[in-house]
Amino acid sequence: MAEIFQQLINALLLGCTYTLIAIGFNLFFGALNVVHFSHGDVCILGAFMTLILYGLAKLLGLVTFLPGFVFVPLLILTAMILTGLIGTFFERVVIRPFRYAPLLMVLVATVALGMVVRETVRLSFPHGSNPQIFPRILPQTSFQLGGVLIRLDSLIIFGTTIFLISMMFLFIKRTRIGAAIRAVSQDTEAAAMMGINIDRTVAVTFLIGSALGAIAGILIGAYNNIIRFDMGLMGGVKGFSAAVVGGLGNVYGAIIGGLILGFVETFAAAFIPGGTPYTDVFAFLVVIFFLIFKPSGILGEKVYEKV
Amino acid sequence: MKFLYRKMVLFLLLAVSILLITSNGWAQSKVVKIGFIGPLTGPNAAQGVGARNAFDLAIREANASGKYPYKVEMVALDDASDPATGVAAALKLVSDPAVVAASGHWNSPVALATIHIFHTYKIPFIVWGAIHPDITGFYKYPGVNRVAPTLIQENGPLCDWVIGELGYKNFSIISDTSSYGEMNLKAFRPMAEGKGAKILSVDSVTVGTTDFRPILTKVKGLNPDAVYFGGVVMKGALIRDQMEKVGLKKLFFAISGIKDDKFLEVAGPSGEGVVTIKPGKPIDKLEGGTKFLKAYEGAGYREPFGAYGPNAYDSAGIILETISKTGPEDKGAMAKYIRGIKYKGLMGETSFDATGQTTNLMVSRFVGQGGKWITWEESDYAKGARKLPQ
Amino acid sequence: MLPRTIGRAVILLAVEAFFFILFAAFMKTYETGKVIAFLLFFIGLGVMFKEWEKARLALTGLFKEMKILAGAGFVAMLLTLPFIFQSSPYLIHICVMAGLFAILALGLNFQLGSTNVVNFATAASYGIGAYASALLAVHFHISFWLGLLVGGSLASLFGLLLGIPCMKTKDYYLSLVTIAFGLIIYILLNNFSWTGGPNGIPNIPPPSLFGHSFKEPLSLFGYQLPFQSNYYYLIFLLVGGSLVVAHRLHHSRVGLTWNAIREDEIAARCHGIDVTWYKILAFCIDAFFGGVAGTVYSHYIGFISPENFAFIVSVVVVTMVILGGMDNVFGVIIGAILLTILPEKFRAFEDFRVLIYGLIVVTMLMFRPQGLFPQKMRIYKKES
Amino acid sequence: MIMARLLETEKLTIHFGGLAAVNEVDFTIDQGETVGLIGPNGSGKTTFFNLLTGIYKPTGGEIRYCGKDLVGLPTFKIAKQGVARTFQNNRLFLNLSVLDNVLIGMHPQQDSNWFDAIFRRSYVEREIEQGVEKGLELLSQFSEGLLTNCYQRAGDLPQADRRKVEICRALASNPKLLLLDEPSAGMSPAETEELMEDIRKVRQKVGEIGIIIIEHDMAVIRKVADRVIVLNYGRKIAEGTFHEISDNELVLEAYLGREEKDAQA
Repeated sequence: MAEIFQQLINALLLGCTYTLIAIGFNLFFGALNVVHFSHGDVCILGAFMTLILYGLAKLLGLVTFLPGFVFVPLLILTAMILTGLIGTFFERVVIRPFRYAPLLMVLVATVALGMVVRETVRLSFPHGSNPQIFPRILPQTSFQLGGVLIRLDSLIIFGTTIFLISMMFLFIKRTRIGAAIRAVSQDTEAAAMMGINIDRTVAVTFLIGSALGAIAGILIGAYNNIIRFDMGLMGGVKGFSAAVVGGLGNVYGAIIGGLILGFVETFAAAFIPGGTPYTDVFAFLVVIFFLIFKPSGILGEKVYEKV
Repeated sequence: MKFLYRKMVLFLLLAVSILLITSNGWAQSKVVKIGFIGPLTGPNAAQGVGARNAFDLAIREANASGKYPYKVEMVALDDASDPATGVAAALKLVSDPAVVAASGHWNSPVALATIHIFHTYKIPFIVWGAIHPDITGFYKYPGVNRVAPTLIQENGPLCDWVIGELGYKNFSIISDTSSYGEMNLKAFRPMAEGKGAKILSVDSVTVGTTDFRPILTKVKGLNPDAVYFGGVVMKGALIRDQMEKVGLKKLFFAISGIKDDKFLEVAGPSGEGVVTIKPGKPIDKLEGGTKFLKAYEGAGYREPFGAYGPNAYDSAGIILETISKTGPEDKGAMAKYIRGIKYKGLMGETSFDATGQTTNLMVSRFVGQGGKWITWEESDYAKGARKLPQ
Repeated sequence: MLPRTIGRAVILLAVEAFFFILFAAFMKTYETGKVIAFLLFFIGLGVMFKEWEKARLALTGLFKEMKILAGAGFVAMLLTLPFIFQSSPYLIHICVMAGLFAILALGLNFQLGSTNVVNFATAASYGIGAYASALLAVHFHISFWLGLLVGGSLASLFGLLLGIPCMKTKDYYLSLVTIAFGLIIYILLNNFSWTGGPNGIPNIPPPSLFGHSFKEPLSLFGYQLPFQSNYYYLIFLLVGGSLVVAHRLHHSRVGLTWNAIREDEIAARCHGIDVTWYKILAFCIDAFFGGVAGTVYSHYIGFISPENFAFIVSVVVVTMVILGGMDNVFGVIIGAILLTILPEKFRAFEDFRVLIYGLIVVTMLMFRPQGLFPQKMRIYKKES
Repeated sequence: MIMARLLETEKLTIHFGGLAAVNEVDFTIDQGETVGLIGPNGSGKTTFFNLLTGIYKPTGGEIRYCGKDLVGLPTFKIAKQGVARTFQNNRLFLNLSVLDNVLIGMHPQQDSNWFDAIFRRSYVEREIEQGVEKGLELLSQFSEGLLTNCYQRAGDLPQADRRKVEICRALASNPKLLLLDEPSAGMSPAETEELMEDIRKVRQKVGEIGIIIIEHDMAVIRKVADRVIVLNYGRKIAEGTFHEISDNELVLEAYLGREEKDAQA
């Protein structure tokens, strides 16, 4: 029984990262009807950004100067903002020019952009092809709870995810710019006619999505202690898959989709005999199943084509 | 006006390029080239670059010694751990008439794809890193030799040690789905079972996985004595680290794939008490080891020579000795000489059996202690001051 | 009249020979500096061709007038290539690989170029063809020539399988399916024991024809050509065949229908086009081409492992199609040749290869989405 | 002369979410008849076309075409049975030539497949030849300009010509029922005049064809439509000849609202 609980915790944490990535996909799809295939790479970029900032802080002596509970949030926040800006920059440079072009263009362009991001990261780090050691920024202690081992860093990761996702919902629900985002995702043309600055709204969407993605990257790094330049490819595909399973364009769907994928993978590894090498296969089969039988995802609405 | 300007630029461009193309390059003196292929880019670049540096060092030393009537040059090519790229690189080497011999590969799939080319073109080839048994044992090409022991040759002493001497009996195996992991699994399992051990579980993990908690949680439920890992540095370190995190406090052991300082760096405190073996003696205990270390440092390479540096260094040494004895012209004689060589190098005395496999099988035992790999005999664990996890 | 024709024919052949010699010299160049000089020279020629209208019109007129002679001369020169590269199997190897990728790119062009289906699973069909024929050859001693058909057909079957989810999905979703499919095939190849897992399949026998094994050097007109020449001529025939097939499909109801789907799916459906079937057809034909290329590759190298069929291969083929010119059969081949030869010429920059692929795609899409050689309108000859 | 019933709908309905975009519409058209479909913006005219062509699946009701049930058939099968249409904001295959556009229109009647394309070249070539001949003839009926520019990229044509090509493309399949969605949108009065002439020519040439035309320009409707049907909020509110309709109070009411809006704009 304890083992099942332990596996549940594993699944939950994996699901959290997928959710954070998937939210980005959903935000972008809502705002621009665009799937930003390099989003996974932007997320991992967030982790690398943290790595760089940590190195800088170490050089400046900030690591020892500031107490951990001040330094770590500050570090993560800076990395989030920087990654958000990079995401916005990508939108401006690579995605916006294709706004009125066939879908194929932006699709291939973002896949290629992902490649560029990955390779740039690889080439700019010494031994960039190898995994980079991620600083242990979270406390490493753990405690037992009824036979289940609970680690403090897992709790922090889980708590941060929930906190950030609820903050994002509040932002979208309660603020003016959040209302603009909702309006644009409902109907871009109508929103433009109502005087909403589309470009700015889209930029904000990418800022939020990429910043949340950065958190996903940082969590992956903190959880595994390493990051590798090409994690973004799989992360992106999985995040997009989670978004599709939950319902592309529906931000709540990201949570459900992320958790489903997390659970499928964890339990395939844990309970299917000989299943460990095939976890990704199971995850993808679930996605393909959804695409065939419920293409709009769990929470997505059926879209009628405009003719 | 603008048109004229454009035309002029164009004309200039054409003229310059014609000049450049027809210019005769640099004056060339008589050179003998020795090929090196390895993963200089890609995920295994650290291994490949280190080996290349060591290889280069041997050649530099040979040129400096003045024993050769011509300049020896290294042609280092990248296989990027990819068989297709490796094949192109091998073909590039055999197409160059100045290349007389070559050494290559850390990845077994790449070596398995390229040795046929060296065999076809009769270029003597020494494998410095790839450990798949078939490379020598199956093909038995007369011109292909290997200075690295195969997996099977490494797993044997490890089994003897962990099962026979340390007395662990119930194992869980985790291997990755790389060629290396797969072969380890195949070699270790029957060997361990033959020695009376029990295998409780076998899990393969795809290359690229970083979260092993589901598997380790499952393994924890089976309560093995020890976890055998078939794979290399990074993944090993991650698994070791996550074993601690899920509370699986058991012995972790593997063959030389994890014996790298990076392993202890990534694994952090959990690297304590990890047990592994490595062919050859530790570098500082080797005859000429300190000399090599000093020379390597003096040559100013940016990267460490890594786990396979000595192998590459000795491969270069073997090739160099051969061409000094047989001359660089007759490839058949070279191959014959290499097969019969008794080469005293960095790793001790290397000679090859009928399949081209090295007979130099000495292994050393290591244990992680205080963030360093310490030979077992000198460690606190052997002395009883520290205890391996039970 | 006759002397004039002969004169023009000589000029035409001379022009072709000039470019051919230039190409051969380029292939034989190894120093990075000279390679760059060559490239500058080619670019210069290209620009000149574009600027100097008189010469352009004269040349294109010449080639149009003597189409058959131009084609024959071109083919004849390509056939002599192994003789020129006789001492360098490496160069012939590059040509073989360029041909293989040309087949892959031609296949993908049916989808990416003609139909606007972004398929990132080229590596999967390539791999399935390679593994199918290799396994058959190793375990059942099926000959290469039969394996060519079986490999292609089996890959086609998988194309069909991949096409089924495409009945329900489009655009992004479809691309996700193809990416997922490619990754699944890669993982499975890596994990099944009967595919040799990560160790791959060694010892794939070379094809033989009339008792001549392709592993043996080829003796022609008293010349000893390296064994790669066997494959060079084989791949030459296959690329030629693929080109004819691609060209014929393009100039038929099928090609036109694919284009209609690319331009506007709904309008296409309203004109009686069974979009699903035509998309699946594109999947199958693409996969067949991939399977054929895979078969040749596995028997040529004699060893395959999953690494050969990773995601990056698919992206590289996509890059070739985009660079060459979507839906332009000749452009696609040139894209494939360029992107096979140039990385070999710039081996010193191997580390930047993938980055450069990525940059090529992004910049091409932004500034020249139609590729180096844009597709032209179909012109129907009408006797009048 | 009694013409056969071509198409008939009964209580045809579709809901988008809670909204009934087309609500229990009964509709008939006979061979050789031209029916005008009018109504204010958003009254469900185009949705009605989308239902007839199978792009949307109706939530209720029936469609009978030549005695057969069309509900649930995929779009391409409906098209193959001779229902051709044009689109409100015209959907030409922009990157293909004018002639290619028309050739694609002939898709339902041609039958060469991939095998023929690769191995039976002469068959395919004959098919193309016949197609080209027919396509050129069709184009020449509409305008000489299109004929001479038949290799031009369709996307480079002016709006009026695009409409014409689209109608040509629809006619290329020898349809029994032609659905025209606002053919005069974006045209000048002179061009509209020309268009009406073209439609009349089509009528004369292929006598038994049925045409349903959506139009906002009442002049067009008055000239070409034998019968007019008025939709408002997805419901049929009136039916009859143009004169009958123009006196109908419901129709005036529906349109007055629209006129007010026009005045504001």
